[in-house]
Amino acid sequence: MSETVDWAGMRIDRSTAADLPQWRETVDALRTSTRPRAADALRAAHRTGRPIAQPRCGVGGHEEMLELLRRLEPAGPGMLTVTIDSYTRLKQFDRAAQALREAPADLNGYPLTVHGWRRGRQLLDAVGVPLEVRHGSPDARDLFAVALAAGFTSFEGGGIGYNVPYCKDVPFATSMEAWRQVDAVCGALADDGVIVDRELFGTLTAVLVPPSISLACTLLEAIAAVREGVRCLSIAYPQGGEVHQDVAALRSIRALAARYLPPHVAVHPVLHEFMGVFPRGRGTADALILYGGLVARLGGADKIINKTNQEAYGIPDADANALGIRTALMGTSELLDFVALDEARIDEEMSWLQREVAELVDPVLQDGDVPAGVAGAFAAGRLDVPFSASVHARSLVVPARDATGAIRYRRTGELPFSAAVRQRNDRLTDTGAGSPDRFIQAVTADINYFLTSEGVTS
Amino acid sequence: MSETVDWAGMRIDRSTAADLPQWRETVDALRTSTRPRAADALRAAHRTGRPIAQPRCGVGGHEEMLELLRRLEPAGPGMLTVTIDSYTRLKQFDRAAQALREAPADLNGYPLTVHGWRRGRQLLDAVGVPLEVRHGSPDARDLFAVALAAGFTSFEGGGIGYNVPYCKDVPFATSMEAWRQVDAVCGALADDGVIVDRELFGTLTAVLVPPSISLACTLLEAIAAVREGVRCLSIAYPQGGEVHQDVAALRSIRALAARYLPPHVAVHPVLHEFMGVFPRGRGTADALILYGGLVARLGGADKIINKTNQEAYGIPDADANALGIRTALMGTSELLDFVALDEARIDEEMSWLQREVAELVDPVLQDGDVPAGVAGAFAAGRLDVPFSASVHARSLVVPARDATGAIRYRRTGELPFSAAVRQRNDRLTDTGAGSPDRFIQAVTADINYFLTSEGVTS
Amino acid sequence: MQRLVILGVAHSDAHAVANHLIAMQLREYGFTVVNLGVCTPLADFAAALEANPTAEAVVIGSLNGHAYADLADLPALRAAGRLRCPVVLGGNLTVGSHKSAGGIERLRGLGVDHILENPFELPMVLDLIREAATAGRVAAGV
Amino acid sequence: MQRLVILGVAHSDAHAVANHLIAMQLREYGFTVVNLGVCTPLADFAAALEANPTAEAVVIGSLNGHAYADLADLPALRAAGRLRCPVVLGGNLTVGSHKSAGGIERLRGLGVDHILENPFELPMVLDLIREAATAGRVAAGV
Repeated sequence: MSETVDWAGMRIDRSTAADLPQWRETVDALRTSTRPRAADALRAAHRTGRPIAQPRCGVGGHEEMLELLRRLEPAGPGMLTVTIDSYTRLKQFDRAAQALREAPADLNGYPLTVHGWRRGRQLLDAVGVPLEVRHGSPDARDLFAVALAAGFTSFEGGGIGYNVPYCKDVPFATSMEAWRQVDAVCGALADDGVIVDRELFGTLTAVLVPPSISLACTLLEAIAAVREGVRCLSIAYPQGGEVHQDVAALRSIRALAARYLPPHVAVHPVLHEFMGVFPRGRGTADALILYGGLVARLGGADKIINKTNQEAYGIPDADANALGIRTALMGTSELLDFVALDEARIDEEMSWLQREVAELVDPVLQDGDVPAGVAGAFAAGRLDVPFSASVHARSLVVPARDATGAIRYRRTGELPFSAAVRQRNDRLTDTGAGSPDRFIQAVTADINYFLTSEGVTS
Repeated sequence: MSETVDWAGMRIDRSTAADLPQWRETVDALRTSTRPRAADALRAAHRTGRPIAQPRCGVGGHEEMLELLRRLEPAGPGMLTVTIDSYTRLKQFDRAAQALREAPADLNGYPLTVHGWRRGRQLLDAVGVPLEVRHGSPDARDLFAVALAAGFTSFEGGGIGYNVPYCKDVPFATSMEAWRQVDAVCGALADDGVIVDRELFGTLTAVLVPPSISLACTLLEAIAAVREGVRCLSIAYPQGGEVHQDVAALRSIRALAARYLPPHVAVHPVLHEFMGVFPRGRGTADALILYGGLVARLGGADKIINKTNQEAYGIPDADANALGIRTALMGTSELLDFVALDEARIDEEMSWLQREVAELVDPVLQDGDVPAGVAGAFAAGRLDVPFSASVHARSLVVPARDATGAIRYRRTGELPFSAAVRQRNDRLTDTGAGSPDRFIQAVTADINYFLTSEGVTS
Repeated sequence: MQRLVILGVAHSDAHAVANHLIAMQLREYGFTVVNLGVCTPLADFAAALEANPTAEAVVIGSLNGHAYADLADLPALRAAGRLRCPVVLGGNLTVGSHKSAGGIERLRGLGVDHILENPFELPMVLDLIREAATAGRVAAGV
Repeated sequence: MQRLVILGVAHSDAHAVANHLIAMQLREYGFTVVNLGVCTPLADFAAALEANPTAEAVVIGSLNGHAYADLADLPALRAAGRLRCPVVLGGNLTVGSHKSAGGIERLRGLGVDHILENPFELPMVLDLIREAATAGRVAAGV
């Protein structure tokens, strides 16, 4: 462990801090910057009713990263991304530096802390839209400090969503505290008139996550963030695949924010296009990307994180990513405004979904200390995430798709659901008696949902 | 005028006939061919409920044409096209030959009669899907003879649709007779077990054509064709832009066929993606292409003729055309099956639309001689097409978009509509008192409908 | 009396939509329109005028930039006593070789009486033509 | 008596989904599953067995082709008296260097007791292990 120092209230590595400008300089640079700001882009999207699209994108080399951003911009994203490499996510800055020297093409993202804030600023200056740092780090304090010095105005992550899918053994107390410090810096900046958009990664493990689990986790992260002074939140939800449920979930983000968050906080629903096992056939993949755009618009999302038709094959090239942006945006076109859904069905979904979220969240909030409440709830299984990489989530929950494709609870594990919620899930997932083998086949089929339909649509 | 000879009942140029194989050889080759047949592809599309896509494509050189077909095939078209050049359309075979020798790249299509049936066969053998000949010729008898000898199983055109938009002064009697002879050959082939798909170009002038005019013209061509023995008809309708009207029109093709055509004739509705003034912005253009695919599926079309996002700029390159195919097909994906329309509204549209068609078509059919009836009705304005290039259509009809964007009659000219139909159109197009200048501005705005929305969607 | 104009598109030009829009506009203003349509040779305009001698004007559209070539026979026809009513020319006359004021002057040199840049001016120009003709008849004591 | 197994993914392997699917399957069959999750060192399996001495087996998943390296310490652990219960290995053992039957033999040489190609075989294999253990206890007069 390297030595840490205080930087604006965050503990960061001394070596990271040594290279940064003074805090006041950072604040002044952010406040006086004429660059486009993430919060403004999101507010504009909300005003027009048309979500912006944002790709994931990050490569190791600096020139290559500049080139990538410049190649994606003409496709019309409303925001662009600097995706960070795995070494940097795990604070292995020395290994990231070594890889950058020896084989930058092998890095699966841009090592921002190694490149430093001056280069980060060059990225921001290269394009005409805001950039967000996306990573997957349970403790991103160093990365956040460098991102702020560079001038980034949007930063993804939270103590639950950036822990459960990415780490085997980081206690929630650790990750929640690291993100509390990040949020507290955002609060201080907000007091100085600088609004940093904090995006919460509701996708979790990306495998059949029941919507109420996603929304409960991001809501808890949001409440914790707002208590530290955060004023602009992007709350992401992963497309499950059933349109009424997905629209209900996106619309519930605003409803839950109205109920649990103070009105001065801007909340922007974000749709992650389907994050599960992606179809390999280009036709189906394209249609699924388009479908995501349409769902985002119908659900009132302000932003879509788009997929690409190379998703099944690994990290996409720039052309595929540009096409993914365009395809997602196609789904948001006003030409499709005639598409109407069964609003009664959506209302019913919203009602049950918000009830489930309340039943998960309210007990955690009872004691007042959100980080401690989160840690305790996960330990007891009262909060849970299926298919967790972290041993600190018990993964006793078993999800299932119902007959319509909506994601339900086949087993609720230790979740503190009411009898009514459990009965509804039982009823919707009751596929008759089945052997344990049949059971596992069914879960696998639900995971591979969009592979199954591929034979027909591509 | 060159000398003509009889070829299977058609009068064609002696020089064209001299190069053709014997009629029996042509029939036998068609009958024993193992190549995919257009009629089969259309029947399969109908069975699956998913329309196939077909691009327009044609270049002058033979190798270039082969290359173009091969580059488009991977995009997944269910049928490909050999679009013919303007010289060949006007039977200026010598000028086509000269252009092919001197500057093949200047030809706006493939001069099939000049290349000859053997090369046509090479085109058919180059890809795994059926090919259709599309052109725009009021008299395509020579072209059809060469296409049959090559082995084509689908041929577009008709005495109205391939006259009105393409020629200034070809009498309907002339074009109807030329197409009667083509249809009679198809009838003879059908008796020999060879089904040629005959597609009817309902797009006409492509500018604000009221759906009942399109459907009336193709229905009259269809009735004439069936009387000559044609057994497979593709009836094309041009997307107007308002989804309920377009779906009603596509569904009405089957309803009208059931009413006016014998049951042994296969009828395949075809949607031409928007043929009017196309948006220049790529985002809007892509969305419009997608929208067409979705409308085609909702309307029960068996085929879509796709546009490309280079439409506003001229003939598309192969990449844009391939993307156009993919984008149109995206709209037909089963992932969008949740899209439901107001069926009551569609039913009402269908009812009025079929009534209008009957009021146009029934008087023409009264005397029994369809070609003569068509010629007489156009002369009197009882059949009419707005914005006609042909002086034989009077273009007294003035179309307008109503408040929803649907295409109505602002002026019905001499069309023999009932008072009820006229009143409904008056009501729907009554935009209050306006000056003649305002009137012309309104028509222009209706023509440029998808330019107007561009500011918002791209 | 019913006002009548002869309308058509220049010989080398196949643009039908603008032609029909103008015809619609004139009909809305109450004119009878003899529309010769696209690709009309100058001689056909002359013949139509002979068939419709009450025509107030011959209105020729040209969108393809070849107006000068398509109207090159106008002096010869007029010298032969034909096409003597006012000729109004409209369309994209500023494309290609006609971008300059010189191009417009060349067209006037052929005997084109009125050149429209904006089709909305057409009814006003036709009114001016009729007023001038009436004034002429009054002056001539007709 | 409640049947118990210890489950986990080999040390170098971070694939969580299959691990959880197996855990779900075993729980459906009535097992108590101590799931050590992804990236589990062999020593952690040994420690878990010491904490849960009634475990019928240690089930290790490996999807990344590095099973041999991840299990290389098994003979040493066993020589030290640890991890003595049956070890079942499953996953994509045929990728990379383990494509051959020789690769499978090498794993057996480390002391892996059962190698699964298909996860559906796991409950049956666990039943066989219990029967063998029961037979052993009977033979030993326990």
